[in-house]
Amino acid sequence: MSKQILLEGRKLSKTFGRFVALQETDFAIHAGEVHGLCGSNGAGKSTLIKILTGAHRPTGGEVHVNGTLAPAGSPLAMLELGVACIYQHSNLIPALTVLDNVFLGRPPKTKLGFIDATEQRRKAEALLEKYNIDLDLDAQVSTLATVKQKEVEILKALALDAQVILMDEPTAWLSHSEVRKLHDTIARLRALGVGLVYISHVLDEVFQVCDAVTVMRDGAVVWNGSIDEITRPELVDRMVGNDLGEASRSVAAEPRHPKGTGEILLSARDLGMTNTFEDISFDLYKGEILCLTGLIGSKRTELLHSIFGSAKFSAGTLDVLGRSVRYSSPSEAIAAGIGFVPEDRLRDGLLLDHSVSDNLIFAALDKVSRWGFWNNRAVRELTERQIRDLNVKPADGSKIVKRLSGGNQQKVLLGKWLEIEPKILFLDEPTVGVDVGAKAEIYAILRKLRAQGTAILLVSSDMEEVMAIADRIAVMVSGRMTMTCAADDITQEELVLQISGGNK
Amino acid sequence: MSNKKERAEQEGRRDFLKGVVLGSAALGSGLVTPGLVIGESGKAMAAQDERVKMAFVQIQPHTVSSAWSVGLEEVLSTQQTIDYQQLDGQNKVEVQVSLMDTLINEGAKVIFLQPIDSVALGPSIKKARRRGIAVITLNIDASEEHAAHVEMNHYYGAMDIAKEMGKRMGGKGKVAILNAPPGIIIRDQRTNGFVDGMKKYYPDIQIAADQVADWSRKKAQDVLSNILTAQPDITGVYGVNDSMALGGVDVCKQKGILDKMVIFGNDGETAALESIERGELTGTQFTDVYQQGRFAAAAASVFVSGGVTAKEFKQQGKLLMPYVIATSETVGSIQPAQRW
Amino acid sequence: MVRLRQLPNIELLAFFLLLYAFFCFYAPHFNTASNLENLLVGYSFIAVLAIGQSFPIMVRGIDLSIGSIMALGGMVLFDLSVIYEVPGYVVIPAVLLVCLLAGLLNGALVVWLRLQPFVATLSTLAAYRGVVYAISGRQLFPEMATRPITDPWLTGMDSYLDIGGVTGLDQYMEMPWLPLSFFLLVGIFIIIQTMHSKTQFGMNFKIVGGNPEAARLAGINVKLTILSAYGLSGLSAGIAAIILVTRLTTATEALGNGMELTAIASAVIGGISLQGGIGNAFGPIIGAMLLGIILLGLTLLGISQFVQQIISGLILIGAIGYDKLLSDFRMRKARAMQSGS
Amino acid sequence: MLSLISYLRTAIPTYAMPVALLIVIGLFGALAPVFLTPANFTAIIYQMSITGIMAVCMTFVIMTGGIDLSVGPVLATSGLVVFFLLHIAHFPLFPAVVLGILTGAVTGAISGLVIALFSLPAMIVTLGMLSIVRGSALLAGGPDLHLVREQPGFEFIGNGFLFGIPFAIWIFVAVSLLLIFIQKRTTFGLQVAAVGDNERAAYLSGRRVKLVKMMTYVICGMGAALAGIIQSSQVHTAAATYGEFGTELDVIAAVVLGGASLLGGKGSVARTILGVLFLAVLNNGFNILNVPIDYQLIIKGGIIVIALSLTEWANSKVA
Repeated sequence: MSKQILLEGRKLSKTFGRFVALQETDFAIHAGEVHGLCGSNGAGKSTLIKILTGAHRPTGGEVHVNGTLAPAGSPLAMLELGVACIYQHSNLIPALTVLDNVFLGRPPKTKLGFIDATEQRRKAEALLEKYNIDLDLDAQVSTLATVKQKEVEILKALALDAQVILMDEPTAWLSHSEVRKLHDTIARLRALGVGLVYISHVLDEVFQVCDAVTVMRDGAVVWNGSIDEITRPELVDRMVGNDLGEASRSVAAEPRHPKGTGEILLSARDLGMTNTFEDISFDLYKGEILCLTGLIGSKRTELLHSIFGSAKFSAGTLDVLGRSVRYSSPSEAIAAGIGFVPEDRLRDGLLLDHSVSDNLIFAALDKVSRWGFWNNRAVRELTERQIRDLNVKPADGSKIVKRLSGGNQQKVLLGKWLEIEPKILFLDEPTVGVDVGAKAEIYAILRKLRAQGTAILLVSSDMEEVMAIADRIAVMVSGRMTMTCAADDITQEELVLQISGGNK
Repeated sequence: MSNKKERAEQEGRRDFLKGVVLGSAALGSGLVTPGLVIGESGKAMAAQDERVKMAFVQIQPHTVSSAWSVGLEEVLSTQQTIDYQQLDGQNKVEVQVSLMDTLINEGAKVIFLQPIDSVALGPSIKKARRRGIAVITLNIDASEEHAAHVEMNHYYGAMDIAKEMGKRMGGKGKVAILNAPPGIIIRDQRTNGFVDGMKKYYPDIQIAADQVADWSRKKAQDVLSNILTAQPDITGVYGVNDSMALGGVDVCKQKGILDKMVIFGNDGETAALESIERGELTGTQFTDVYQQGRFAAAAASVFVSGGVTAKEFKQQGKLLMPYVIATSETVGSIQPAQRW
Repeated sequence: MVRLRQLPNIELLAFFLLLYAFFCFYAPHFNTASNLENLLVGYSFIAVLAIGQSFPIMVRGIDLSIGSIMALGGMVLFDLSVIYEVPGYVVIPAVLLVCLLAGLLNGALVVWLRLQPFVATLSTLAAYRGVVYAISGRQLFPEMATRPITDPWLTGMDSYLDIGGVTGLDQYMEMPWLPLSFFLLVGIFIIIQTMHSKTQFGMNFKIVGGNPEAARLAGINVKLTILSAYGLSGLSAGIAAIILVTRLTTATEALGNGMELTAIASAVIGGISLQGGIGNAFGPIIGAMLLGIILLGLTLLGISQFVQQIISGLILIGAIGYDKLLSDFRMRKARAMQSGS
Repeated sequence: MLSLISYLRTAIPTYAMPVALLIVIGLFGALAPVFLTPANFTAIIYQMSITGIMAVCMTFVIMTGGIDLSVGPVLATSGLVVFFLLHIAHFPLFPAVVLGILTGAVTGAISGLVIALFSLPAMIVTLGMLSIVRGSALLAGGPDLHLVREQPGFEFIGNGFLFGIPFAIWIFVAVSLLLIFIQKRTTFGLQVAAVGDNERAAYLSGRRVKLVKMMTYVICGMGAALAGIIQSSQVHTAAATYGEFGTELDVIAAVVLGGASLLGGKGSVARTILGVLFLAVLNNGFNILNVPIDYQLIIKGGIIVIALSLTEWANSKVA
């Protein structure tokens, strides 16, 4: 190793209760190196990042910066040592301006200890110029579009003069050209001797910008080395492991139903929502899985909400089961037989402080009650049946959902919607943060539903997932549906190209 | 004493004219400042065809203040030029002060004031006096000199209650006080009067409990019930207002010990008088509150029509309302028209 | 023009001015110098309380105990000055210190004992009031109760500046006499506003309230920030106590009863979101003054005291609803503009 | 063995408050043996019934993350309404009481509607309602005390005895059981908790979140109205000034002492009763021991802080 090691984690481990998120992991970043970190969701990447930035205190192991031991679990100490991070979730303060957010917690100060606004602005403008970013420094962050907010976060890390920058899926919200701009920036930083960690699900990007790669699976490093030493299929294999490889192969082995049984259950024509999406037209057939894919921020979620009644579309027509409809609340959509497993299960899906049983029955209260009074036996039977069918662990209906693992939480959420016996089921990123085994189980359930004639509209950013279970695929780019085709008619590489809007 | 003579005179006099006559008489007879000279002022003449603003700043809407207001309005409404307004102090000193400021700004001629605190309203009264506004305090005096003060005396009234109660208890035994929370001056005056009175007249009587019941009948029921659980040998109860005393009566009635108890209230509202007549409540300090309002209004009329400006007061007038310790013996002498 | 639109509370200010203009037209004596004087002298200290209250609310908390802290400060002032005859220049810092400590205790309960702010300060609301009763000079020395405060340092707090007289403008128009408390309020406003916009310490409140996790990751001491929020709330209750008590020349045991709801209402009307993270020093002042002109205006209109209560309740709900409506609208418009560009 | 320890750990937050209550009862009992008599316990329950009814009915509101500051004036208004119906309009007792409770339901519905429909902060809306309802009550009834005369049926509500136990206690028990039943045995109970836990998830699961929220305010208003009728009956008077400032804070304190979180989600009717009991025991004990008001307040504040921080501490150990 000729290059200096900037940041090093030695035998890092982290457990949450009984759940092992990270086990004895070694990790090192050198100066002037872009280090890719790959692995499927729940592989422990985020945990590792959080330990390296001091956001989590490791259960075991040490973090060294420039060869000296860094204090554990102190974000401030890590920032001062020059380790900055762009997290997946926003870490901006909505009520403050862009300028204040960029220098959050560490603005330049005058001799009197006041914030030096002139200096702050000068520095920020210099950064904007240097990295060719377009932002209104005086705008309040809450008024910015999400894409712009991500730029503020990048600017925030750049403003730190950081030696090491960790980026947790920085391109998820960015358009194709913006991604290229970011990659230019990364190249410039690398030339200046900065060490970067780059997490991305888009393997093309990893091969484009990274010098070295670490692959993680199930909380452990399974491979690491120079990018030149590994091919793309090998990388995928190591990420996925044999389990999912098999699971997805078995799913893929299932016959596809490119047109379902021919009956159209849901039909959208020219749907639009001001400043969000426009001209969305598609049909959803009985007994098919239509995968709606695209980058995060391509407004797929908003589309689902507008159909489901939890948001309103402003243009176009919607037919469900042959009737023209426009739901004003989810309860109407549910009454019509539509179920919706939302993206953020913690924020939108689960009653976290309630039991598994409460969550399972919550969308189908009529089924387990009469005149608003519980039928306790029906509640118990329903709970037991779902726990058994979904293989929820532990098999205890009174368990508080908050304390379940991600995969089991997702199964509970899915089970809740199965109880309304949906004719149409929407799923938004149903396997994010779900471990490999649970993922396969969820796929099995979806397949069963399809066999029963349910029409499934599944939003996913995970290419492997899309390729594995879709009958048909639709792509959205920046609020427009750019492509619909049968899954057999497209390769994964073509799909990636479509998603990033590279076709245009 | 003179109290009784005046009582007899007052009975049945309800109409405005008599009120004014009595008020003037009271003023003239020296109950009010002798130095108060009724001067001739051109200003007053000019003021006659203008509307005259008068307002009553009370502590908060309440039975007593509402009865005063009835008395006030009765007199004032006969003079077409007077605009009268009743204002809510929201039980907050600072709100009262703000209302005083507003009235001064409006150019009110007379402010009737029931101050929450004697000292705290002082600066406002001073300001009013500088602007030539007559301030007449009701029931609670202010430490700052002002036009007139019409009161039933709390301190001596409470002393008299102690005397009467002690007599009925035979000079010995234990007494409980159902008190108000601190922060309002009449609470201190009544409590101190009662305690001092007991010490003075019946030192053998022990004040065994002093608990706060927030002026409330319901709270008083709960509090006294608990006190009696702990000290069943208590035979005297003093409620700092009638509501609390009646709460005490409720409890004793329920426990079936009413005949052993001597319970006194304060103020003399209708419910209390009725209770005395039924032989439940032992007694209360009664003042004709309507009359008190009429007196205040009469004094105000004199100030306005006489053209006396507040700046000319040399010394504050004080009009002591006669009061009766109403008990089963004396309650009959209180006319229905006087009851509020 | 752009900057003006970005000014916080512009809608509220418009509402305030509209109501002010309404009363000027319809309420006799409203549009006078002395009425303005009454407004300033009567509501400056409430504005100070509201600014203080804005800190706990900004960090997602609430401080119900400020009324009791005010009474505590007032009683300490009364005791020291009237009973122990301590000079005023010692009394004032002592009062401020006591109130600061009372506020910090609230903060400690929230930060270290992890109590819900509502309950923690509800408990201290009772406890501090109890302390007030216990140390009440009026209960301990009844003969002292009627003595006003005479210390020149303290009575000097209740003085006025006749700006008309000083500048000679009063020959041309009637000018209000400005109370010292108003200048104090202006001073506090300038200090707090500078703190919010120019110092890290001031910005921390918004950061912690807006996103506690981000604050932690940015290396901000979240606990210290919350603690100081309650400390500042207590301190401003102390300042308000000094203003009020020197004006009344005495302290009563019931001082500040129910004041917490007035202050919270002022702050929330002033755009301090109960969800935390949003606020400035200007809004609470306008909120307090709005409550002030409602009371003054309705009184001058000669509206019955009972109807006044109904109307002021309606205006309270109206003001908060109007503010929400317009800020929602502004947010949507800003988003539309952003994504349009 | 290990599981026993972990069970005990999870049990601590559940039992912290009852244990604190037992300690307080034990202390009072040691200082004044008369405190421990059955008659005194009956008295405690009788005295807590009014606040108790309001508190159990407020529990749902707080569980949804709301708050209702307007219970004081609502209590006064319902008493006044029943008084007018009985005395002026000469209604029979039953419809008068029903209409009185309906007044509370209407005021609650108005608050709830404004809060749910426009997503305004409950604290400010109900503060405004407090002022509006009080003003309306005073406008209708003035500040005077209205004596209830010769209404044996009405008197019975607050003062009567049924099977040797005060009727007010029966009402309190009935309301508590009804609300516990609603919480445990109906879908509404789950929906209330769900709205407080995760309003968006509840909405996306097809629940009529706004309706649920509004209903909680209606229940709270009805509780306050019922409490007002009982109080009117106990003091033989109706007045617009009843339910003075501080009533709402007592009620909220009781609910929160019972473990409800003002952020919503957590809370149980049964434990709210425990909270009310805690406060009633303190008041009763202080009266019996003749503790001066200043010490009462300081000790009360201190005990609440200690009891709640114990629960929080235990909670943090478990999580």
